[in-house]
Amino acid sequence: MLYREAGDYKTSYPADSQTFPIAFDRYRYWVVLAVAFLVIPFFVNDYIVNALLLPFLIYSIAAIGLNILTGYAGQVSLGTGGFMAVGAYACYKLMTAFPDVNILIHVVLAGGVTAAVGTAFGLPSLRIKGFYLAVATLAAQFFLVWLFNKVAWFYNYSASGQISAPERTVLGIAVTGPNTPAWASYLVCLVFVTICALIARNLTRGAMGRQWMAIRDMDIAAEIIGVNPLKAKLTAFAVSSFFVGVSGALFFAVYLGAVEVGEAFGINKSFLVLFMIIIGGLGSIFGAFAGAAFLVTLPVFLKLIGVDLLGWPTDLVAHLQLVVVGLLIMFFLVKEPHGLAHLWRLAKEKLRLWPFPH
Amino acid sequence: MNDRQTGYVTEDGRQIGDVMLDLRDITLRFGGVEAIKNISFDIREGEIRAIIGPNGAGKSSMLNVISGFYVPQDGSVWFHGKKRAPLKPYQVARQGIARTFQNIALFEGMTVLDNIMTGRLNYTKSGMIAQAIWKGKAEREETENREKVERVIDFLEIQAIRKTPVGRLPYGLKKRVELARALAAEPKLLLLDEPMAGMNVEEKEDMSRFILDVNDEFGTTIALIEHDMGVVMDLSDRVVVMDYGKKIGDGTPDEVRNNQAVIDAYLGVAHDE
Amino acid sequence: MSADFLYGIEVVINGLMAGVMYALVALGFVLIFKASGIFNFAQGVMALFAALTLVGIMEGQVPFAHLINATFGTEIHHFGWHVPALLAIFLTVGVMVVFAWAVQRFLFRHLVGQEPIILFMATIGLAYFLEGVGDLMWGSDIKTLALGLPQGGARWLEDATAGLGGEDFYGFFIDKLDIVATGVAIVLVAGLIAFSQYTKHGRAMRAVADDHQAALSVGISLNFIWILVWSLAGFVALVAGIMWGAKSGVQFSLSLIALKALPVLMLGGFTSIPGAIVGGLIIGVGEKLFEFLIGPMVGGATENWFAYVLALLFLVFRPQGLFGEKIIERV
Amino acid sequence: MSAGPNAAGVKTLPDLLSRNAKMMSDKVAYREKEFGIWQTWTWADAQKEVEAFAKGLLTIGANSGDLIAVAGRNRPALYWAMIAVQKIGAIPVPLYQDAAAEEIAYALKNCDARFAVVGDQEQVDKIADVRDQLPNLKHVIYLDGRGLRKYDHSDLSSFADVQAAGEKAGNDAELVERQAALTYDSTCVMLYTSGTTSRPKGVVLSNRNVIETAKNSCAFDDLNANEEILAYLPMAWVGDFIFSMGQALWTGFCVNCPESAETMQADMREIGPTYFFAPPQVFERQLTQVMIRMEDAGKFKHRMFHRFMDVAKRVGPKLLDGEPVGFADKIAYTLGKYMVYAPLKDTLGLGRVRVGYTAGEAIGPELFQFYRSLGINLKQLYGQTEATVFITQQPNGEVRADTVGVASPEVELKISDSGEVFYRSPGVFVEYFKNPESTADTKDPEGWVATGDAGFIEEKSGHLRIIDRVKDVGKMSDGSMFAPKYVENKLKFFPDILEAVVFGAGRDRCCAFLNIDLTAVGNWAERNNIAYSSYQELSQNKQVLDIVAGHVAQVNASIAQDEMLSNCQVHRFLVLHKELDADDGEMTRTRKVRRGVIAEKFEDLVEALYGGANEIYTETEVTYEDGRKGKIAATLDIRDAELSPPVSAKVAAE
Repeated sequence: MLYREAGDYKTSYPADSQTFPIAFDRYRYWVVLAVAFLVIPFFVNDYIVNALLLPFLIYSIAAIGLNILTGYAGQVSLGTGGFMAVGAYACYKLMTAFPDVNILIHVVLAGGVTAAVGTAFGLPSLRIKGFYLAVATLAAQFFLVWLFNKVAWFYNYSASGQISAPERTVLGIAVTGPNTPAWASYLVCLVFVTICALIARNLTRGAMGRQWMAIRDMDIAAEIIGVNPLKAKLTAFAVSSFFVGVSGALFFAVYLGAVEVGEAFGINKSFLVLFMIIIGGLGSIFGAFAGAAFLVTLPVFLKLIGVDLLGWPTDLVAHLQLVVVGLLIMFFLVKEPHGLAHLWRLAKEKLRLWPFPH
Repeated sequence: MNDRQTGYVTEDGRQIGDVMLDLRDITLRFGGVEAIKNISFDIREGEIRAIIGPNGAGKSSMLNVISGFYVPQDGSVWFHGKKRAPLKPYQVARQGIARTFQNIALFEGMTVLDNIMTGRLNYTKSGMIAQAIWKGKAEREETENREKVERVIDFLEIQAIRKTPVGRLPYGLKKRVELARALAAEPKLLLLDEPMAGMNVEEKEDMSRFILDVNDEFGTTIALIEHDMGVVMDLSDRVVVMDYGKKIGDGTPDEVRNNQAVIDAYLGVAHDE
Repeated sequence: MSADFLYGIEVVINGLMAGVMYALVALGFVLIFKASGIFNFAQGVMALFAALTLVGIMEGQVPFAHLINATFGTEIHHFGWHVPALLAIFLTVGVMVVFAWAVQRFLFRHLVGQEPIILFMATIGLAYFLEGVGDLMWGSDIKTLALGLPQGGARWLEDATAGLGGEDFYGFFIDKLDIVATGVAIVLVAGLIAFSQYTKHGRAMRAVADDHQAALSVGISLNFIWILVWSLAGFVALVAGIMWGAKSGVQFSLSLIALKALPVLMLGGFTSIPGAIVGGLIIGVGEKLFEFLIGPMVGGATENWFAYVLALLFLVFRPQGLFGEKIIERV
Repeated sequence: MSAGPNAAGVKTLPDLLSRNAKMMSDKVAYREKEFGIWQTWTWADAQKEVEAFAKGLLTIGANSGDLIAVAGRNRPALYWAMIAVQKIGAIPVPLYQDAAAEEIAYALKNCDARFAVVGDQEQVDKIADVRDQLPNLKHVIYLDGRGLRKYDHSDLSSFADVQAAGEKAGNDAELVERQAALTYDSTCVMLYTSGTTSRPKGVVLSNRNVIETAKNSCAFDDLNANEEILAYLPMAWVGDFIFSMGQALWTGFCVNCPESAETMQADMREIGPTYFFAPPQVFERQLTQVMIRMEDAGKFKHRMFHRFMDVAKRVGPKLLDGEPVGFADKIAYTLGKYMVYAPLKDTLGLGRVRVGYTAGEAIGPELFQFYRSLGINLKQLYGQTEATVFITQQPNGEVRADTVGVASPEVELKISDSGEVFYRSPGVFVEYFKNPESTADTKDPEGWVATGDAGFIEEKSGHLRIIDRVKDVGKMSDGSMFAPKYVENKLKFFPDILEAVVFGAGRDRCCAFLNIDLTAVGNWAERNNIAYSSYQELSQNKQVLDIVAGHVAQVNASIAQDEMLSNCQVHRFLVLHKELDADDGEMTRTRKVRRGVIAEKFEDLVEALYGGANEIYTETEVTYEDGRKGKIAATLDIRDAELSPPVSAKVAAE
């Protein structure tokens, strides 16, 4: 209905295979970016940022990462929390070891470290498939968490066993530590999200992505037509872990500021991110964002209703939240196994074909 | 017909070259069962070689051996005159051997175009970083591959379904897309596992035309398994006949047609053909 | 015999007993996976839920009391009666059967034909839901399960074995409850095997596990079978819940034992009952021994992950698990 | 873009190309969807291609005056080929690519072509089949070498090779000479009229014909260099030659060629032409498509669509013609524009159409109005090959379904006493190739050309209205004009009526046989759950006959509007008990009714119609699918149709 495609023809392959081939989508995309970068920063307060924006952005990165591994390469992982922890602790060690190096670089490096760890834990995926692999990744989850708990070196022998981010600045503005302005932390995360999304898109639209999807859809055929499964799977683990690591680092350094590995990066984190990509849609970057947005806003919303409106005790609402999330996941799997992204695609198709039904 | 030195000339005057792929005394077992019993035959440059035989004769296993998916217990595979060390399937593919599958093995989650593009994966040189940045090397490479792929699409006349998800295609077209994917890899040797299984007459004619054209335009050597005798006799230069894992015949279509062992085998299984 | 060695043996024995518990939970998984190809992640939560329900019923708690009070400002919490344990157990089983039916009716009937991964995800959702409901119904405070099961160390055994290893060995310390649990577990396993071997429904169950279509064609109702296996799984969960609950109180952590059962499954294979048992024992003994021998050097608490790493390494070398047969891939 | 020929010294199409290559060298001239994207060529590129090929033709020995056949689907290279042919002083002869081998053979023999430029293997094979009958055919050039590898290439070569050879040989000088030698009156192209009745005739058109016509027609709709057109109609058809060669070269607008027949719709949507031509059948097919697709739409959409289409029917045409409309209507229409019309046009690829034409045969008013009401400026034109298309066309704001518009610029019209339409214009063809006598009896010394169509010019509007082929127009007993086709078409515009045969020649009044459309009426029957077992049964159903009677009455009413034809109103009709069928010789294979055959075959029925009976029993021999013969018997109702007083009478009455 809103689409006008007559006269929108492509005269080159780059133009034909661009991310948003339809002009209308392209404009929308630029508008969203513009708003995110040029408008929102001026209208945010601490509550909005900490309750909604930061978690949304950071989980989006994690979800993109997991979606690359699970959605594109078809390797189910329950170790996301553990890998986020790697990112967080790597970032912490780097921040404290090299105080003068720019924090942004540390975050990226943290991602790199996580990629290495992730690749190592990805090795079994060559022999182990499906659920077996999913369970195997739990090994990473538990082992890593245990490791960061037990080995004092990781938390610099602090008495509490916690790690907390010292203040670091970018261009003279604090982006970590207690007196960080809300908009600054928002912008930092936004920049990372944007870059990560672009990278993810580029990797998935090209040869790399096809390799992954080939393995996902039919690994034997993929190998016979020349895909090296080792390479395909490990790259998937590496890239995925990199994103997850970055999100972990931001989660710790920019968002929480101080974490205790057990509760911040426990098994539930793994599931949370997994849900995000299921509800959002496997094998879709947009899905990662949609899922993150959904599961970040839901609790806030429920709390609003339960606590503020009905005046229920918070623990009760927390339980209700479990119920609702559980129900939602089941509902989605029954109604739309391909997630919000698919709904979005369908809606778009309808609009493009309007007024025709199909 | 088994002199390994020089080639021969076909009725329609095509020059068939030297031996490209040579299978010597291949034996393949699954646990106790012998799927292939000590089979030898060769495939020559530029020829269309058919492997026929009743169901369960071990034809597909033979292709799987060639494409490195099964490793035979005994015997050796010689490619371009060199003995081939046991390779992983993807390494075989990189040597220039592409194939299609008996029951279609397309990547259901992707569009026709993406499926065919996977055929070009072995030609991708740009590394992960380059691909992450996209602009520049990766994009150039993508474009080059796309150009090659579009030639194939044009060749197989599937322009109209370029952007359709393969899941939605009818059977016949899927087969064609699979062939396209194999061709996109610009193989030296093309293995076709029952390319016309379950097709109607018209589709079969198209497919036969394509196979001949491929062999003709690109000079691709083709080895194919097929049940439809008519098709086999029309298409192929030489035929290997298998039965219960043994080779019972090898030669030109006519030679094979008049080979007693073959006739028996086929009469014996006429019902399940 | 040196004391350390004897302590080692004690560890092994304890490990074996823990292993039986793992096996017990793992059994729940296997039952459902065999029959319906569903990897039921909610098994652990089912155990928790079952235990909570049992306690709730015994103590005559008002379901959803917390919620009701919050909404209507009332102050109800107990009916004020106590239900005898045996009756309560029966009632709980009833609840689990209803639950099984509901799961089948409202969830999996709509997911027939989906890829396994989707089904798996669904059970994770189920786990969340069930956990929430459990907390809402019975409250999330830690409860003690007073079934009058024997508690504490088995003195007679300790006395009998004291002195075996000189004066610094005080005899094997083994929890009575563990012994009972082991007994129950063994009975249960035997029962299940007998059921699936010798009863009509049991055979039907196996038939379904082997080949859905064939089973359908001989007129077995998949729906019924699935409700059956879920009920069985629920029952197994209840037993596991009772044992663990009696041991360490009924609380959320109980649902985590499910996770412990996963490596057991990886070892034993998702479809093999004996596999689940042997796997359970290996894991139990393995992690206890590892904690006993290596734990002290690395700061302890290795049970958290050892099982997984063990299973992982094992699978890398034998992907089909303990009892699975070699997979021949085809194209 | 009004560089008149003499102004810029332009005498030929190649001159126009050179001019464009100079004046707008970077402007996109041609696009073709190939290998998944739109390959583009600027005017400068086109110039290079053409020159290369022209030189190539020289090297393989093409002389000026040669006739060179061109056959294949619309592709830039083939258009270049035609220009190149003209450049070397030879004459391009585009042929229908789907013509059978013998038709091609006839054409090639008739013009005795020395060269042929063709699209692909299919064409090459066709020519090869008849090669032995064409001693003078020297060389065949193909574009797409697919499957031709094994062919003997001694007198066969690819377009690219010829170009390469040309580049190598050079001889630019000769090329310049050849082009310079051409004049404004030298032959530009020869086109074969699709000979429905007789053998096809080769119509020779001069540069003057083509360029003058292009100039005038472009001025008429002020077409400019920014137009986009989709070249999908046969290259051998004069229309495509004028649009894709004449007008394109004149204004410099862009010609787009689709990837293949089955992607045409999609390609059209991508390009979104601004200037579009299609014969009524195309529009008809499209409309049916739309309706079918809308059928499976949900309740809401369905209602919305029809609601707004009604608004459009009421308001759309008025808006197009700049007439005033009520405020409420304006609102409703604007709303509808966003909800339905604009998206619909867009999905059909008509979103950007500025000027659209339909011609070839009469277009149904509903059909015509549907597109108009969407806001597409669809107009009718009347033309023929001999006139280089344009005779009359409808100016913006004066568009009606039942006329074909006013005389095109520089075209004079006259109606002979017999009612035949004559015209004279700069577009009038030079001659029929090697056929002076038929040239003579179509074109008189003063240059007036007989169209062979009967028609008249409305006093008030000055629009021409075509009635029928002259040979089909008869006289009734009272001497007034009898135009069966005209009436039959009006009847057939109703979806319920498949075929109509009107009698009345030499009689005092008109009567008609009708065939109902089994699908249309069948649907209606289902919706009103009326059971029927066969065409025959349905055709005699009372309700059906009532509906048909209604249609006939409407037709009569509209016929009554034409003072000349008011006597052609249908007084009585019956619905035949069998569908008219080519197998029974009642129609031609091209589904044209054979009035004579039918008249004698159903003599009894005709008599009954005029005899005044209310029903009649009849038996008819039929041929079944498998060729068996059989008899069907039926009793047919005969209905009197409601008549309308002729306009003249009305006037008198007041």
